[in-house]
Amino acid sequence: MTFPAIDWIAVLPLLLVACLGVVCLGVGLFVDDDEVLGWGALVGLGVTFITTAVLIGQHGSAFNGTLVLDGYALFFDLLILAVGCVVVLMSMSYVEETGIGAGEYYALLLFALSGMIVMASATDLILIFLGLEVMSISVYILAGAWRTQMRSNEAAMKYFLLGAFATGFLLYGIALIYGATGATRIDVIADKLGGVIDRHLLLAGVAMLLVAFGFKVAAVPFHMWTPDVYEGAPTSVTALMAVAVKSAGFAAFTRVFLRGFGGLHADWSMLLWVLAVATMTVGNVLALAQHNIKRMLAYSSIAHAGYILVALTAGGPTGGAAALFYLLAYAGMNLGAFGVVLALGRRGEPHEEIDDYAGLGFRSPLLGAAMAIFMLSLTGIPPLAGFAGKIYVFTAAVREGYYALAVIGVINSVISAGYYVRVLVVMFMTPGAVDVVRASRRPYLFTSIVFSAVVTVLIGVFPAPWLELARLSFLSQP
Amino acid sequence: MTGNVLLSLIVWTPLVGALLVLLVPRDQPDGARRAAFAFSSLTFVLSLALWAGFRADTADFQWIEQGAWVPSFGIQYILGVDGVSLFLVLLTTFLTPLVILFSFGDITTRVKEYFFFLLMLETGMLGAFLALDLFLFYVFWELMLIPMYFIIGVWGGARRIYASLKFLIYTLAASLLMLVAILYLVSVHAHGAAVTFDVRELYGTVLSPTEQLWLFTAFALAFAVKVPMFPLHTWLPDAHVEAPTGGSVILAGVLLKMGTYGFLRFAMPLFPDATRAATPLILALAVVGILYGAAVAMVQPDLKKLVAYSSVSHLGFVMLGLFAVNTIGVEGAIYQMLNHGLSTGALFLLVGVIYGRRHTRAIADFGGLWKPLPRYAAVFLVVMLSSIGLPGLNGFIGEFLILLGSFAANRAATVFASGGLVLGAVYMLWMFQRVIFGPLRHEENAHLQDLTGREIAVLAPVVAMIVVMGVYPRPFLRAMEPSVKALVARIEAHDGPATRIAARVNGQR
Amino acid sequence: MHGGEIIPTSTLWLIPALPLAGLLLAIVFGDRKRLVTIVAPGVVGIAFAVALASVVTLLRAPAGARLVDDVYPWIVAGPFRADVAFRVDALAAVMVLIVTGVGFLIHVYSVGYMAHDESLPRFFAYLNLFMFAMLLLVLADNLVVLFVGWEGVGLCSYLLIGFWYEKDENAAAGKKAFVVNRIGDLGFVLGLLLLAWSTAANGAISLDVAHVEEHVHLLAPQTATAVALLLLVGAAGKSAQLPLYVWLPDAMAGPTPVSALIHAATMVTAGIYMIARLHVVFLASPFALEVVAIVGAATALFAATIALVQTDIKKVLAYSTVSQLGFMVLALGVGAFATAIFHVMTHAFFKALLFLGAGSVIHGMSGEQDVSQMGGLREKMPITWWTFLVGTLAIAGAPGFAGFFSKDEILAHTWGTGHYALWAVGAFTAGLTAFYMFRLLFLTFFGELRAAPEIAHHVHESPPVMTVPLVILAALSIVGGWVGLPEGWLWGPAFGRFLAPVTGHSALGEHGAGVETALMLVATLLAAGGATLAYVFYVRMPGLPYLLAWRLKPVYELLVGKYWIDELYDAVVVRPYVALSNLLWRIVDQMMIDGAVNGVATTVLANGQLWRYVQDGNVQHYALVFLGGAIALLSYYLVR
Amino acid sequence: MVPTSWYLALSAVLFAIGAVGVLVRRNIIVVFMAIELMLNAVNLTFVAFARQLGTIDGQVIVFFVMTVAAAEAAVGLAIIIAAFRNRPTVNADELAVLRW
Repeated sequence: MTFPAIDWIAVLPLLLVACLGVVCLGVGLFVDDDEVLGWGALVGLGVTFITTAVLIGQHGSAFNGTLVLDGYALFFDLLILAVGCVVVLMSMSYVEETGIGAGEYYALLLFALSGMIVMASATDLILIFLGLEVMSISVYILAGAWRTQMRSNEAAMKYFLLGAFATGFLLYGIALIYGATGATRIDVIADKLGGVIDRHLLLAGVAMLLVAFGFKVAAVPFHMWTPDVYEGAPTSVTALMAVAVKSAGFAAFTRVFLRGFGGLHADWSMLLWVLAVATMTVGNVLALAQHNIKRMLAYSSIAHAGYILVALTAGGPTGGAAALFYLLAYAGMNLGAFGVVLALGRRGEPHEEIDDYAGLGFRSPLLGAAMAIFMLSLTGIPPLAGFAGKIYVFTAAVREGYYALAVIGVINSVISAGYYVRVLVVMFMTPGAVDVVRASRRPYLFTSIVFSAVVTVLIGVFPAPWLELARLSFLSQP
Repeated sequence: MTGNVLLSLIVWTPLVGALLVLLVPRDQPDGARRAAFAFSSLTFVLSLALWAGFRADTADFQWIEQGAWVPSFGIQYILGVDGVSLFLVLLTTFLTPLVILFSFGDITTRVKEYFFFLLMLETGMLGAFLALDLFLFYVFWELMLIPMYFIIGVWGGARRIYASLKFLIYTLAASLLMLVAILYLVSVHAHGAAVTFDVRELYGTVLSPTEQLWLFTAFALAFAVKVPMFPLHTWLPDAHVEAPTGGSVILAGVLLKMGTYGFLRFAMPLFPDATRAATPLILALAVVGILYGAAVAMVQPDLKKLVAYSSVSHLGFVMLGLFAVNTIGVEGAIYQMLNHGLSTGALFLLVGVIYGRRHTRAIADFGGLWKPLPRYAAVFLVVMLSSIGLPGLNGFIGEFLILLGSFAANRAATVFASGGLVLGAVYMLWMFQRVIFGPLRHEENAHLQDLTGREIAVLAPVVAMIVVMGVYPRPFLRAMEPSVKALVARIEAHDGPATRIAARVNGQR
Repeated sequence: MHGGEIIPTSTLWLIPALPLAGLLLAIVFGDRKRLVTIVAPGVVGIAFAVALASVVTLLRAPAGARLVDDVYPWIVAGPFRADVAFRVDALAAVMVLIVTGVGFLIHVYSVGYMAHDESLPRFFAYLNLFMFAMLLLVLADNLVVLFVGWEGVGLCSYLLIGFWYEKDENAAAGKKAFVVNRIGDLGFVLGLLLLAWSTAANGAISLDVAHVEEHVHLLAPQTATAVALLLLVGAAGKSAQLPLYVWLPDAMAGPTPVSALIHAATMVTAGIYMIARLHVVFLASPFALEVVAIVGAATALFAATIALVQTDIKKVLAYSTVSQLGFMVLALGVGAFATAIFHVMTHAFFKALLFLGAGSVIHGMSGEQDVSQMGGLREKMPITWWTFLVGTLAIAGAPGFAGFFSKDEILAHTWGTGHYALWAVGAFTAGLTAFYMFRLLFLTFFGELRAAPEIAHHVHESPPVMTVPLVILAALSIVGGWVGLPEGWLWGPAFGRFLAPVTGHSALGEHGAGVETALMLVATLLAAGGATLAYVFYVRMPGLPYLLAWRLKPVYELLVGKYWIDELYDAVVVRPYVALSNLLWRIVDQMMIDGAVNGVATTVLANGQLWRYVQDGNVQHYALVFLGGAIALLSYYLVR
Repeated sequence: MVPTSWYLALSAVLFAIGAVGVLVRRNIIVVFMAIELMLNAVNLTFVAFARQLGTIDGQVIVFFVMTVAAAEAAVGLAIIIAAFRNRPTVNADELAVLRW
């Protein structure tokens, strides 16, 4: 029996993370010290990150070309791994305080990351499906990881039910496309689009995929789960969902639609246009009405998905690069925001109401300044990462002639200022008394917040290299 | 031309100061105050060096610094100064130390944060005036919003949150539309040319009339909100009333000029055809603003609101001058920007003085202040007279040139606008009468302290400038003339109004 | 008339600069009263000397020459240029001497009058500032500089009227003066703008007097009319003509020396001076000149009728001033520019005298201004009485006194240019003038003192520092008119000849000396009649006025109520404007505009609140929405 | 021979039934079963297409799907049990703490 030739380089990041997860799970059975496990996961992820970074510039493919290592995959691998590192940092004290089983927590986190890496690297719909499921199933459990909390259970339940429901659509979509083109490989599909095929079948499949991906990235109207799940899940998991899961979702979404269905752009751009507008608007308008900061951030993440959809609607290399860059910028600021949410909580008192932030800005200047940076960046104020991201997204839209979309986008930015700035109002302009656990007692968490803040400023002030990275990564798809 | 760093020094010195101020220990507010004052003064000195080295014989940008920032998008770091921006920069660097000095006594809580934001604001303003790259300009433009937002929101009055939020959202909304327009403009310019945000290159962009109109509208909205032009002005009274004195001074003194400066530097020369097409509308709004602002100012019970509405009126004059699109009118408009910065800034300082003593700004709470506060009253008198454009003081030069310029461009508008001269006198004098003249109506005003040494140190330079600029405007006008001429020439086509005027002036009748 | 030799000089700037220096000293040494009382009149005295020297230089030069002092380029913007430059030609020479001369006397007088006021330094600071502005106005070689002085005097007027700011009425009167003047200035500025653009030539826009005179031919007839009428509005504001005269009576709230200097002798004549200065523009528009004449005559009559029944000594003089200014404007309107200036001069003498005399009376009466409280002051204040009598005779046009010649010349020109109706108005007004002035004289100085005993007890003659200026002015009120005798008498109209190079010879009709003598006779008779009537009413039969007032009640009340013009303006302009402003603020600004702004925000927020309830927590509802979306996407492809 | 379209129609109907089941059933376990029905409907489609196209891919995919469905079932039931421990109900309506 002969194995098909495997380019080990192509699967190296995946392999490392997956193995790390297994090790974690195993060690977790015997080691009780949460911090050791956390450090293990962190170091492992760090090593993987470095190893992956070394691979930059390499190309490889495995499993009959269904899994590739191109710049695009590397971009997302690195992004996901970095996010993973930060989330682990954030989880260290949180896991301990909430009593979540550290072994399975980190293991599931790593499995989820490995699923994401598959999604980023896969060039076959089936592999994307597998990656997505590996990721999703892990995250379902993570969402319910705080087993004693009813809210956590409910979040897991809702996420699971709707996720499984969406899986049905994803599969149906794959099936229809398979039926129409006879292939599941993205490049093959792209090649066959011009040929004689059943367009109805194909387009129905495209629509189904749109539904499924829309669910994963929380696009309206497939977003309903997001606020509930984000609110109910443990905060560190919410951060993971808001950043990493969304990035992975967009990784697959972008590759499939811009690379695979690029030839059908005229057919799906209108739909995506509507989705983008709806997503931005609903996300922002509903975020205005929230009192719980996690729920507010959930709607905010919906809105940001909308901005990225604008980039996808624009399509082409510009749109693709803009989407990639936006995800990068979004990762830093959003992780940071969740970090601050974590920092405000303490054992038994989550302090998740926005009003709990009253007076925080001057009582805890570091947290205040960091949160201000994140909120302003999310609003899109220069010279922060969020602004750079929006600029490139709207540039893409304008270049491709989607002026109305750009205008609606900026109007949405204005609306978003309403709720982001409200956090600043509460933090800096109203008196309050919620005490914050000292930074020295949560060194990892604060490290992650400062790191996110630095990245947010850095990307904003010097966007050029990151932008170039995003552009080249997008173009490197085979 | 690259190699000098003076402009960068001017722009970034305040920000460096801001960061250093943050490092001052919290229990040493005096240290923060002195550091802030030192850095802003240093900036002023640097800007004086800029003036000293400024060549008044060319319309070109000077002291240019240019470097790549985001090369793939054609975004560069370009700073440069010309006769239009020179004095606005000086105005900014002149007012900021004074405001900081004034705030020594005015701000007692969260001192270092206040100065941090104030200095950050200065960097934003200076950058916006000096940026020649549209993107860079936009970055500075929005960078100004945040510190101002905090200054109003944290150190402001009772309704500060409402006011600051309104300020932020309003200006953000308008400027984001401009952002889309900028992106569009750049993308059009990129057809057949390297993509760039360099405004000097973008001036030459060929646009269809429809495109011009749309883009002009977007730019004009952003700037009109900032000016603020009627009917986009309602954020201003709220912001002014709630802001602390220093915030009001900077807001009125410099920030409002951003709008008019934006029109002159960007909206008008980038879209000359649209400018001409929109001129009647803008002139109409300017005139309405002048009269409306004056009328509404008259019935305000709150001193700061009165001054705020007076700004609406004054800035209407500036718009009138700008859209006269001739050398006289535009020079008058620029001059009036400086005048307004000084006189309205000083008015807010003066209001701040008595607010600090009495914790009220209601006109009805004062009256007969001349007796207890003779020095204060005298300064107030001069400033008020400057504000109503008394000849011999700075305000007159600006208003006269504006009217002279706009008279050639649009007589009807000028005639209506000149009504503002009367209405302006009405509300100012009435206010002065109720605050300074008359009997002492309130016992608690009888023993108010007259201007302190520090307050005199803040107000004296302003009053001196008010007089100097009224008596000897030559150095200012001479330095701005070449740049203004070049801008006017850029805005007008061959059949433009200014050309017709030139023909008439040259005696071809 | 342009042309003539230009004599460059570099001393003219001193004339306005000296009072300015006085102002600065008064500010710096504000706490040293003695010093201020020496410096303030001193600088004006020196200014008078410098002015005199300049005028002497001018007199030595050939006729039509002018001294010019180009100080520095002031406003230079594009094609527009305005220099700070001064000129002394015949017209300016007359004015500068009046201003510095009378000004000096009044400064001296004020040292006594204001001696007990704690704000004396402030008073002199204002007064010096006024002198500076007024001299700027009369010496300006450029209309923009002239405008600086023009508004500057308005400012000083505002400050001095409101000098005793603690009384609300004073402050309000000051404000009213400034605002009404501003309305006039508005016309002036617009006139200047139109003039500037209409006379633009050779790539230059200029408001230099010489430039305007040189290029006045560029004015199209309608343009000339427009410019002239706009300038008239300016003059009407400053010189208190219909319909903008309303501020002047209220301006009497200021200290009396101020009323004498600003509101009688100098500032209010600025409008006359300005029209004379720009007479070439008015000559280009006969229609505008006609309007000027009518406004002047109407104002003269109108104000005189009000003066008939006023009881406040200063109010009477104020309306008298308005009326006399009307005469001057009438003179301008009939093209007798030199005559107008002549009357400006004589009026400066006798009206300053009258005001200072009134001031002396008020001073002696411990601040009482109501003539119904006076009477019989002849014995107690002899110098004041005699000088006041001279002033009254001068204004009434008693033969030989200053007012006689100037008023006669005005009426002669009015008749001579065919304005018979206006002549009749003028002559009648002359009669009224005599009546109300003598009424004032009799009520003040004849009969029994009607004041309360404690005031009566204090009545005293004023100190020499006040009476000396009275005497000097009285002398001038007698001889001041002799420089302008009718044609054929001794040296004839020397004054007119002196001014002729600037203002031109006015076109006096060809009607021989006989007609002029006859006219003179008629006017004199009317004045005598007025004076006699006053004597009958107020000395012989003091009950008669009351009877008349009772019988002609409506007319009497109309006059006492000053035709209710103030009330009319209040109802038609002031109140509606305030109401409109409130409406604009509360309804338009706050409700509509700001309501719209906030409405947008509120709508968005409300939508957020509303739609969040769709998120009801039921997972199956979520799935329903999801499915709906999926079906929608699918149907997009299936349906299209 | 039965045409492919019939299979497709059948699977579409099954999918629809599953979807409706998700919407209307109150018992979470039944809802979950309805989802399983949807997945199996898709499987039918895969097989039908594989047969039509003459490739084996579709058949193989079905195995993947079945495996994943099994994993999901395990996790799903675990979640349901965990939730049941905190709150003894399997009624979907009652899982509505998180809302608005």
